[in-house]
Amino acid sequence: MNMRLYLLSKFSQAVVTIFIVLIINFFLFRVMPGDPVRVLIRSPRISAETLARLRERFGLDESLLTQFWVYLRDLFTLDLGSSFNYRQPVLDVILERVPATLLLVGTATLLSIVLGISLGVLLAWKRGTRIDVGGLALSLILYAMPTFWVGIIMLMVFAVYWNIFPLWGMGVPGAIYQTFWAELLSRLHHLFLPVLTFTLILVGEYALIMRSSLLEVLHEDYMLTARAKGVSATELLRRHALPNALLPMVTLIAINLGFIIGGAIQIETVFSWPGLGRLMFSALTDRDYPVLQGLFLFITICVILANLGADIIYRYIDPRVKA
Amino acid sequence: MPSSVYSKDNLRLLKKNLRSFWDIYRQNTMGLIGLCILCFFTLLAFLGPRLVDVTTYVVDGVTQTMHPPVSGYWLGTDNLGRDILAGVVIGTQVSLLVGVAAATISMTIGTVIGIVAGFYGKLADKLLMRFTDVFLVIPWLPLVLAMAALLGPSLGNIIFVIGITSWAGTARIIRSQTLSVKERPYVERARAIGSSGTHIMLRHILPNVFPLIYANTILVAAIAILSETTLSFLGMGDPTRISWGMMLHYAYEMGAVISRAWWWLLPPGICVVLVVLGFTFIGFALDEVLNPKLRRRDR
Amino acid sequence: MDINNRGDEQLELLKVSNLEVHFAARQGFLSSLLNKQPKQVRAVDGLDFSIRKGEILCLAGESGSGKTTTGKAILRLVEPTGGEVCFKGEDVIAFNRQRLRRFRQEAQIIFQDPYESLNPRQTVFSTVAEPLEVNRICKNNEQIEERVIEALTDAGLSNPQELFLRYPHELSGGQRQRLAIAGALVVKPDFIMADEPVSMLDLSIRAGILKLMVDLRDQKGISYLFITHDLSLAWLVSDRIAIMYLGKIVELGSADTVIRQPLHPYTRALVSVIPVLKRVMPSDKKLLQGETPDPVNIPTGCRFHPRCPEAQSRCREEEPLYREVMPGHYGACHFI
Amino acid sequence: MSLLEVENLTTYYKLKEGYVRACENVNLKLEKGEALGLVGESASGKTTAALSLVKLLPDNAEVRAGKISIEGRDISRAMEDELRRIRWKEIAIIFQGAMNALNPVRRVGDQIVEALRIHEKMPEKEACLRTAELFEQVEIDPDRVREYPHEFSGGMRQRVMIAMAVACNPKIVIGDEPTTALDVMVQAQVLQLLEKLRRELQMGMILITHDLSVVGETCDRVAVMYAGRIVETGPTEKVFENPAHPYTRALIAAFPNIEGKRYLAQSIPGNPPNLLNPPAGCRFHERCSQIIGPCSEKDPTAVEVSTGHMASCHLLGRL
Repeated sequence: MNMRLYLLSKFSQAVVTIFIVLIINFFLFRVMPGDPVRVLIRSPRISAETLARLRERFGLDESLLTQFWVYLRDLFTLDLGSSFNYRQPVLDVILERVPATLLLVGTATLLSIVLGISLGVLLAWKRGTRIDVGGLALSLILYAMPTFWVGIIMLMVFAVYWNIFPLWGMGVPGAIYQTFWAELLSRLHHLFLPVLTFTLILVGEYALIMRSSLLEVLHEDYMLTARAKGVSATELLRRHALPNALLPMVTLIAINLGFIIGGAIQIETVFSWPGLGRLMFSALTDRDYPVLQGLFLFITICVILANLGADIIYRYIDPRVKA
Repeated sequence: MPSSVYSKDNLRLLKKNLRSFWDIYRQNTMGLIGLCILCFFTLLAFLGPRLVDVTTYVVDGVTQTMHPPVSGYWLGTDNLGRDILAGVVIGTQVSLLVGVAAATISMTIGTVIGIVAGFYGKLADKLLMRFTDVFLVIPWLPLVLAMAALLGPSLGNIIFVIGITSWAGTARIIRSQTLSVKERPYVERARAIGSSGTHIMLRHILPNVFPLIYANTILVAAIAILSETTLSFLGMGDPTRISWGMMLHYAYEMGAVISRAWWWLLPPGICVVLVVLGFTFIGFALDEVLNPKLRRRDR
Repeated sequence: MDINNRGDEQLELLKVSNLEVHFAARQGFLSSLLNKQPKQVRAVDGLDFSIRKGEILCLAGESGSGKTTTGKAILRLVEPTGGEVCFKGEDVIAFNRQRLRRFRQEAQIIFQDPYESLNPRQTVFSTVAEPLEVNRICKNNEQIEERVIEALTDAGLSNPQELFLRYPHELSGGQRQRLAIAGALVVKPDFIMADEPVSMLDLSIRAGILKLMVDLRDQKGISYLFITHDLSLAWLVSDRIAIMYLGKIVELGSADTVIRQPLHPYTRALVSVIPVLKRVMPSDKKLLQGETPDPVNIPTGCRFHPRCPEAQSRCREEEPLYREVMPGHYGACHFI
Repeated sequence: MSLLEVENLTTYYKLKEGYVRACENVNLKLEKGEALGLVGESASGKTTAALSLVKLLPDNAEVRAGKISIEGRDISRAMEDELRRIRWKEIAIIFQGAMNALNPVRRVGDQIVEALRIHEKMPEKEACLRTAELFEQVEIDPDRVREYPHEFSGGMRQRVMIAMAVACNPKIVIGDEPTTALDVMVQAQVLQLLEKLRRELQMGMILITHDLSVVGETCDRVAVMYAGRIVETGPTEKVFENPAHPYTRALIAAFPNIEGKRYLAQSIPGNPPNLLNPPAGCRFHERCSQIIGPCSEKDPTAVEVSTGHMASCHLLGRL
């Protein structure tokens, strides 16, 4: 299959997936038990008159198909409705929070990928030794810990007992910084604990995946060929084992994005980080359904696009699938 | 005349299979540790309420609130004066229940979809796999949170939501294994002796996919327990049942962090980690024991 | 043990005429949308041969020649896209489900790799008993057990009852292949298609399995379609040999004449590389250049012409007829 | 002084259940430009013996004893550094290469260039030229150096392997089942190529195979292995025409000879022994049709049947 065809097919697959997500998103908030208006308005004491008026306003008296059509039409004009809480269009509310989440998730993901891969390589290379057993146990324990719990413990140790890091937020509220450096320092100060927690949570899984991926490669016949050629141990790892072992990581990291989002919700909640995750949590507790619905869609589409990106990258870096 | 193999030898075969399984399994240190941990918590779930005075998990207005561990209240008390040890013991049941029940739901859906897609192929495969892919890429926690919020907080709903959102990975794995088993010559032989599709699925595909199902289900159970904890912590838990996640939820909400009430935060969390580790260890061990990689041919 | 040519009884058990198996080459969903003509893989492209009762016919050729597909098409494990298969005078292709089930008791199959052709989670007993259970051949369990013991004994496994509860991985390579044979014998077939039955076995075990197969022919009159890439093996066990190249038979004749007086240039080349336990100077071999092409792009005219040392312009344009060159000896080449 | 001399090579694999005695007291000798065939059935220890020469064994293997010398220089105690220099420069290996012996994500040319750069210290450009030259030598279009392994057919891949093996002009080439899994015609092509190169480059070659005919047609001398031991060795013609060990005799009898009569030989009864716990005495005695008293008690010693033709069998001592 040539490249253009491949891209086209992957792209159309992503479009189909997004469409299915749209349908799920639509029905999830309509077919669930309970009157949608009641759910949407969340006021139990509401007169039948108001209810009918609201129904009309939200178009809920139309047929499901018409409603779906309206929903699609609104989506195409990027209209995700407006938030009950913030009295703003949902899209604005969401976009406002994106930078904070990007900063947190981006830093932590990069750090954990680098650390996780290095740790995984180390464990695979020292397989069977005490380093391997210890590292394996550590990775598994990190993998088994609830994200929010690690965050809480971090907070208690670093922010309460030792008081060296702030308890919450992205910066001191209302503070006006004298210099750029002072601001940067303060931001980093606030960023440290959430990123550390996030990295700890992610690093275990990446290390485990990398370890098993590399172990598999180390047993391949071509590794024996390379050794027979007199290639030195470090070159063996760098030029023969790693390029093969890293390939599956690309897809795995993309698939893992959904899991990372879950982690972001918990960490932003615990550290009161003003990002998408925290927004989701507050939308949940406040029953702000338009925001919830919009967020769900936004995040899912981001993940689907990231997966599409990974597919394309994979195509470029693995010579075997190129034809 | 030889007596029938069917009646009496099935038992012998079962014994033989179990023994050979155990012979390999017990060499796996990780698996043994996992088994010990799980045995401990299972016993705790069943016998705990008799060993520990769980009636101390009440608001009696007498017990001191937020008290560090002392004799009688070995793990201290919470903001309402309830005994944390008793809470942890009661919570075991909920966690194990959620793990086992949600994993069962997830396994059933995943196995059926995986085998049907793999065995029948063609259009059924394409449709089912597209559907599976959607569940695989949808960020899992937002979906679960949304569903849990809409369904309302109850233990049954939590199990249901976790179960029907976590099968996609299983389905993928089962499908690819089914595809590979389907191409083996013994399936072709079965066809050549006139077996029907159902017969082939039950006698040849399923037994060879089962090891993966076991290992995978156990790993999903671990994830389900983590999920329940997370959901409860985020306030989507069942307020009428006490679980480790609910305890952490209350602890966090009631300011245990600021009050330095480590005895309230650590025990439920450690229990979660241990149980999840136990399941994960067993899952990894089963994966190793039941799917031995082919040994090298010529030594 | 001497092997005499058999199959002189003129009873034709199986007759294949103009058998064709074409596949559509795998293709993505999108390219089919873009209306690209799917490429045809002409795995088997018009075969004629017959097997007499008690005869061993060998189908030999390199990988990609379509020999295995032919075998499977005869048993309808792969659906033929054209031609006829007659078994005991009945048209196999027209069989309905019930008749097909019965046919599959009469015609059995043995696979190449005894490590792969046995279900690793099935005991010896249930492997052999399965065909009986599936087809409900026996009235009761005692009868099943009797038949299983009989089949295992016939396959040369002594003390069969001790093996009942063993799994394939607890057996040696030779035992496994005997078990596979027992699984075929248990339904008392008239015809067995054996697909490279010994190619995965060590030389010292091989002879025993071959001997067993020939003995079964002598005692029970079972006919074989023996598929192999190894011409010396073909010569050793079979009555007649058919040489396949890219989905067609290029030569067919009695084992001795095909090996000792090969007519077709391809057969001659194959025979010249049959190993002998002697030092051979490399120049003595008529080595063909290149490798067998992909059955998707079959050359025009004689499909062997690009590699044929004797090819002429006629070969490029005209496909040679498959014809009886001498009594009982068929070939497809313009120059024989 | 021989090109390669191996004395009493013994390699075990450690398993939970004990030691697998994969290869015991193996003695081999290889002269310059000579081809030696190492024949044996699966799990007879032939690959282990060969890989032990340059210590390319899995982690659980232990070389227990043995003296290995190349042109009189003892390398059995060489450290990893020295071994790395010996590998490929002095002893190169062609693996049973169907798909996996070449790294799938690196261009075939680069994989050859790598060997040249390590051992010949060649600058990149020169190494590339040399690689193109090597491709011509093994009859592949030199333009294909920039392709990946999956773009080659099985036979072509094996040619690439061969080009890689002879890249540094090694003194010894070990072929580990180099033609298994190839079609007969391609097999013959590859063997012919190997033979040609061996003559041109005057290399010593050890051909490991389970196929007697490969040895018969290309090797000067042959060593037959059974259950971890060499049971018979000698010039190929002598061994094949006059096998002295019952096992060799049975193997040769089982080989179909199209120039002779059609005849199905008796197969050897039983199976090769489990090397975790091999039988006492001669390892073949349980399957042998001619056992005598000492067979099950004493290890047979090698007896010279005729010049250069040795066999380890108690029967020979009797004669």
